Amino acid sequence: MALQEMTYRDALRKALADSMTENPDVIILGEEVGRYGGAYAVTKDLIKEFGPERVIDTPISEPAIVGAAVGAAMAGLRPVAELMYVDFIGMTMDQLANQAAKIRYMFGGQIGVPMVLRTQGGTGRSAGAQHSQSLEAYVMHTPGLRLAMPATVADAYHLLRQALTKPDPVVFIEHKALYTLKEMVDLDAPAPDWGKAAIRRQGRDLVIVTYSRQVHYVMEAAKKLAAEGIEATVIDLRTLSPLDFDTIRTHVEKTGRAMVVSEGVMTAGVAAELAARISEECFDFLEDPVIRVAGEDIPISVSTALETGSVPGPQLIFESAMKLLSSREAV
Amino acid sequence: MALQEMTYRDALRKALADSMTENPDVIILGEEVGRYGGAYAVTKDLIKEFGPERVIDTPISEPAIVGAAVGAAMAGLRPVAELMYVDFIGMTMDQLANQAAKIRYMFGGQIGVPMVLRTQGGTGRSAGAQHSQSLEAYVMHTPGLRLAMPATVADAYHLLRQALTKPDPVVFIEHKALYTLKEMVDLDAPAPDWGKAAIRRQGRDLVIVTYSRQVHYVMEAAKKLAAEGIEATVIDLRTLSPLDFDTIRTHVEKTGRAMVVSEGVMTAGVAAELAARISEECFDFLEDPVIRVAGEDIPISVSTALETGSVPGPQLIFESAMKLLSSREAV
Amino acid sequence: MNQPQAVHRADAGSNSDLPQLYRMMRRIRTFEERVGELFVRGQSAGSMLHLSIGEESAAAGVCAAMRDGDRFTTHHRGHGIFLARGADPARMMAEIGGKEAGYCHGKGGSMHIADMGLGHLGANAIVGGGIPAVVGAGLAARHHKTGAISAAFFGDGATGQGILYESMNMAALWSLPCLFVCINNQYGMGTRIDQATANPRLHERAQAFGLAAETVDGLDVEAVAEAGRRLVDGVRDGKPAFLVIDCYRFYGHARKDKSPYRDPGEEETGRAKDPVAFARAALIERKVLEESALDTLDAEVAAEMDATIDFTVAQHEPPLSSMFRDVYAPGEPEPEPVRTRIDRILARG
Amino acid sequence: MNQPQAVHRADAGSNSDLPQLYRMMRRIRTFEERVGELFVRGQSAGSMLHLSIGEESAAAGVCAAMRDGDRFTTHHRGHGIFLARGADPARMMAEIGGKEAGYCHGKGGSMHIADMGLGHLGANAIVGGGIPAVVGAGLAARHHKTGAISAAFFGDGATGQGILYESMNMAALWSLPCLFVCINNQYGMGTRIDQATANPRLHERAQAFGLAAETVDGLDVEAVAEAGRRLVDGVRDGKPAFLVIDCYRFYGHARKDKSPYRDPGEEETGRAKDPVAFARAALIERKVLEESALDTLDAEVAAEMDATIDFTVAQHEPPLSSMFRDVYAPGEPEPEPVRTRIDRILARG
Ligand SMILES: Cc1ncc(C[n+]2csc(CCOP(=O)(O)OP(=O)(O)O)c2C)c(N)n1
Ligand SMILES: Cc1ncc(C[n+]2csc(CCOP(=O)(O)OP(=O)(O)O)c2C)c(N)n1
Ligand SMILES: [Mg+2]
Ligand SMILES: [Mg+2]
Repeated sequence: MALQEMTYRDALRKALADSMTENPDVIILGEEVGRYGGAYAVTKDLIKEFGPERVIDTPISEPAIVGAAVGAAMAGLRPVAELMYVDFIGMTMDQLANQAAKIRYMFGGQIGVPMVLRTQGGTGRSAGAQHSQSLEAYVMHTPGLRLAMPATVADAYHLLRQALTKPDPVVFIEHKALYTLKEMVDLDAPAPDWGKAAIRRQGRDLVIVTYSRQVHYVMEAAKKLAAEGIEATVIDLRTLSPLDFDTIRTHVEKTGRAMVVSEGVMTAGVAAELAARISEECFDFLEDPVIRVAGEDIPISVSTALETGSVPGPQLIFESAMKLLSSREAV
Repeated sequence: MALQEMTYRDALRKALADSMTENPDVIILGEEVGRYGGAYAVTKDLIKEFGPERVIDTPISEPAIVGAAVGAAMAGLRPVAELMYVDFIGMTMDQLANQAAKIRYMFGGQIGVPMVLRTQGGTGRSAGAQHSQSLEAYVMHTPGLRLAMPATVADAYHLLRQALTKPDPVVFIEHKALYTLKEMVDLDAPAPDWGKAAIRRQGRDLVIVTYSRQVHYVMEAAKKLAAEGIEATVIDLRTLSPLDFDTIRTHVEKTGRAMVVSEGVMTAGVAAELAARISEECFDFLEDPVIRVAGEDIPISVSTALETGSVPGPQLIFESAMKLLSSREAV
Repeated sequence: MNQPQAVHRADAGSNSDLPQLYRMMRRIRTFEERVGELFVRGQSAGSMLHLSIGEESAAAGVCAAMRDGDRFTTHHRGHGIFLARGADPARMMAEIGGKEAGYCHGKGGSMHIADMGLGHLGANAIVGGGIPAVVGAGLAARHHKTGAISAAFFGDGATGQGILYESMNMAALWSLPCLFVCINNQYGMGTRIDQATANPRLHERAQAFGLAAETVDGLDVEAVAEAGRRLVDGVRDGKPAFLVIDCYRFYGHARKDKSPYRDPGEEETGRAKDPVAFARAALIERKVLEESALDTLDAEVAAEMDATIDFTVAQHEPPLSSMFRDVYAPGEPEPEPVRTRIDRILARG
Repeated sequence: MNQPQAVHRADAGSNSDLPQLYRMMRRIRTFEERVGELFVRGQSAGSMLHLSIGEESAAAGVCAAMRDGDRFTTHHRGHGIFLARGADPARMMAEIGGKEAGYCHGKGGSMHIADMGLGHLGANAIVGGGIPAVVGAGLAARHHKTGAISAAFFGDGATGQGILYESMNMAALWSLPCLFVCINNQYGMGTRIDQATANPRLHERAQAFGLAAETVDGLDVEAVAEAGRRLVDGVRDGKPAFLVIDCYRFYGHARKDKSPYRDPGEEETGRAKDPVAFARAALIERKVLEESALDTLDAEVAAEMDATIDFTVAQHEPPLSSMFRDVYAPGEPEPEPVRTRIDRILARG
């Protein structure tokens, strides 16, 4: 296949279809994944291609969907369980954290749980407090789980393909605002390594570490920063577990300044982990504190203005970087 | 009441009894809280004193227990829902995070959810991977919730009493290894302010920030450090939300070195938030990186040696502080 | 304490009164049509609008059996229920539009609307999420001896959620004044009820947990009201109950859904089971009201509902300054905005 | 893929064979007594040991209807079930002792024991936690056309958990080869079943979801085996089923619990319903085996189980170095120990 234009949604669908074709043990289960084609149309028409025994519409029973995926994975299938919104992960945390994540360890390494939990999160559709969250921190805080959050069309494809070969449970969080993202991709080109961050832009002045939709906001901000003479390195983590800290360290040591950007709520979130690590590991290289630009410590409103104001956007990222860089002179 | 010896468990029971006597709207609901007296005997005999309509034994239905407490709180009661182990919080995270935590905000401030979710966590009984966790980070990461984790007998009493007057949902996490802790207390003496950290020890060389059972381990380590000529300030946070960062800042600015100690898993946990904050806010005062001593990023084994090895203990805290302080010379 | 206050409701205390039931159903129908219009005009907050057209008899009928002080929660398709419990349609519409004049100051929207004064403990965007709250409200009613009931309204899809069974079990065990109302519109999104369970006779489940339970045909609002009254009488005496109202979701799941997964023939049959038209025909046939009187009534309702749009469009969104308000109670420590925090950290120089 | 391998089991294929059933029940009873001894000797890992004394017929009877390749999960009181599916009691005891020679290398213990070879997908310390896995295993069995069933064993207390109903609904909807086995020992900790539900006829719930369901008296292991066989035959054909075995928990909930919440009279009556004694008496009465032969059998079993203690006491705990192993699969990036990390950070100078 040559370079072609594709959406994030279609790349995900293609990843599922290719994996299902390749591995007859891959099945999909979740609410509306079959006839309806998925609430965000990611699984559209897969039921026609692979049949209702492999693309399984479930009742509205999130805990049992995840639990059934755990059992299916232990019994030799490669299930992809779909959670319509990551906001519903709360009801599944027992099956996810107490079962899926711990089974290999508790059982002394006898068996793993090679399942993928696909879901989507984030703001962007005024969907309100219970349909707009970014809850990846719950997952990152749970040993035994892997966590992938693609920002680009190519990564949507490759990370999902790779997740479906991994021996451990992978939580795969898409961003609802990215489904219509279109990019030119050549999916036959070699895939980047699983667990390796991508350098989306390189600069001498500061490092901005981010993932998922915020990658795009950060790139937008970086462009504006460049216009002001400030050059940022932008690191897209791609997976939060494994976490490619080596890449972060290398670049922060070069620039001496770092900012982390996450749509998730700031307190005890992913941004906290990243900021803490950079602060610890790059201590002697840092000229300024690591700045966290993250979701506000509040629920998301249905009101559009408040929704947008609750999470980082290009302007906040730009301004924060400007302040960070200008603080150099001040000190 | 004058000074008297009391256990953590008895202090909790007295807090419940005093609150129930004072406020007829306080009820308790949970598994085995009545006739059985609570899995850790905290609610022993309360059913005799207050009757089965106020001390309510429930079926084994964690999601609905928390959900019923939400409704009871909205309808004018002051429920104390008991979760036998914090490890079960996974099944209740939807009711806790999507309902209890967000209701005041989503409904535009019309009403709050003044409930207390009492539970206990931590290692110490070789109870295995699903009965030994420290999951406070999930709670701290959820806006709208308050979080109290008492380390001392007096705090067990006062924090629970205060939690039962608060307008917002409070998750109250006891430590299973502290129930038999005995201390001399005068519960009539004025209570410390809610939301204010306690300085358990003061020293010039470093600040150790911690909470819950680790306070005792840190105090033990601090004694050994003192024998080596190192004086640590020990801060017991008491509540993680609200978080008394002013106290932390004041002391870290004085010593220039900080360590945070938490039994919870390190990655994206409470220790990450504390380390990130100290690193950001005390940047110009820090002579060394903030050190995180936290639970390993692994599940807990039933094997005693592995269990103990999975979480911080006095020796690891002591050694880490020694290393931190000796790194001073090295630089 | 938060005791619901008394308000005037069109149908309160006049349960078997078909004209009143008809008026309420017409108000719901028209309101929902206006909600659709708000959406089309780009004035609704978000795309997640779930209309209850076709289900009016459930709201009007069951709510007619409730009284002041009773509490309830609803699912995401709850506009009609709230109206039937006395909501001000203008404030509802404003909330749906995400405006500050709305019931929740524009923070909640259609799926998170609530009003403590009317006993509305909240709509919910989590399927099944509002169900256990009525168990707690039932405990409170018993504790305070208010004689109130608490009712959970939800869809057939929520019968997939385990928390429903946990809640019913508790209500039965403790003999709480709780009513579980399952509005079976045959679909959860694109999934027909027989594609979601092997036994679609949903009330049998409640019976197995020890609740009084029945299914009623939603075409006839008087039958719904009658079943509601019968069960609510028992509920008030501590015999919790479960009522299924069979009906049909006339349109898509949410505003944008065109229901491609449904057979046009099926849709036609389904929409023919129109409780509003059925009640109108009965009123005429029984000579309770003449067609012209009904036309006048309908026009009155249309005017009332038109006004809600005008009202909403004229309102403003909540100010950005309200963003950090009401995370915690007034006077409690508040979250610090990210921007303030960054400024503070960098201002150290 | 992880397909259970074939092993020899005392009772496999000889379901109605009372001597075999008796032997298995006696093995379970004696094993549990030795577990108690391990605890008293301070050699068990932790205090959370739940003995299945009084419930032996459920394990022996139902498992007799299962065959090689079938999969199952158990609750926290699952020693007997695992034994009845062919477990090596020495490796079980070692696991209960937290020793490396145990089934899970001492990381799991009594409540997290598992063995893929025998199809044991795991015991569980979460009430109800292992139930949905059998739905997934059922999907796998159908997918791979193995003809295997998957069985979830759990207590009456687990009927409080919503996930049970979600799982049964799925199994029925998809006609999966799943068996749900509820061991009703009348208590969940200190709560008697009638204090946990208004309708203790638990099988009615499963019926309401469309499963075949019945209740059998656990006193008679042959009756249990018979019911098990009947239901399992249907299950294998895709008719999921629910079986309640009525029995009595002879002793406390866990080793330290003296059951002060139970009436001594009730306990006496309960313990009189002893499936092991009942089977023994039947064997003698029917002249299948003489008392002396049974004594010999019992002594053999005692010797077998004594050896498990000696074995366990002689074993060592897993080495500290195994702590970071098996969080993820071999070869995958591993967690970094806190100590290593601190050293690394401070070594920067
Ligand atoms: C816990 C949860 N799962 C899934 C969804 C997505 N969802 C919203 S409405 C709906 C269908 C609900 O069907 P039903 O309960 O019958 O209500 P109806 O829409 O028919 O009124 C689904 C699956 C959700 N909001 N919450
Ligand atoms: C989710 C969860 N809630 C509560 C507990 C505590 N607990 C352990 S066993 C038990 C009683 C279980 O009763 P039942 O299911 O009847 O099993 P039995 O102990 O009688 O065999 C309880 C409440 C738990 N382990 N998991
Ligand atoms: Mg429906
Ligand atoms: Mg039991």
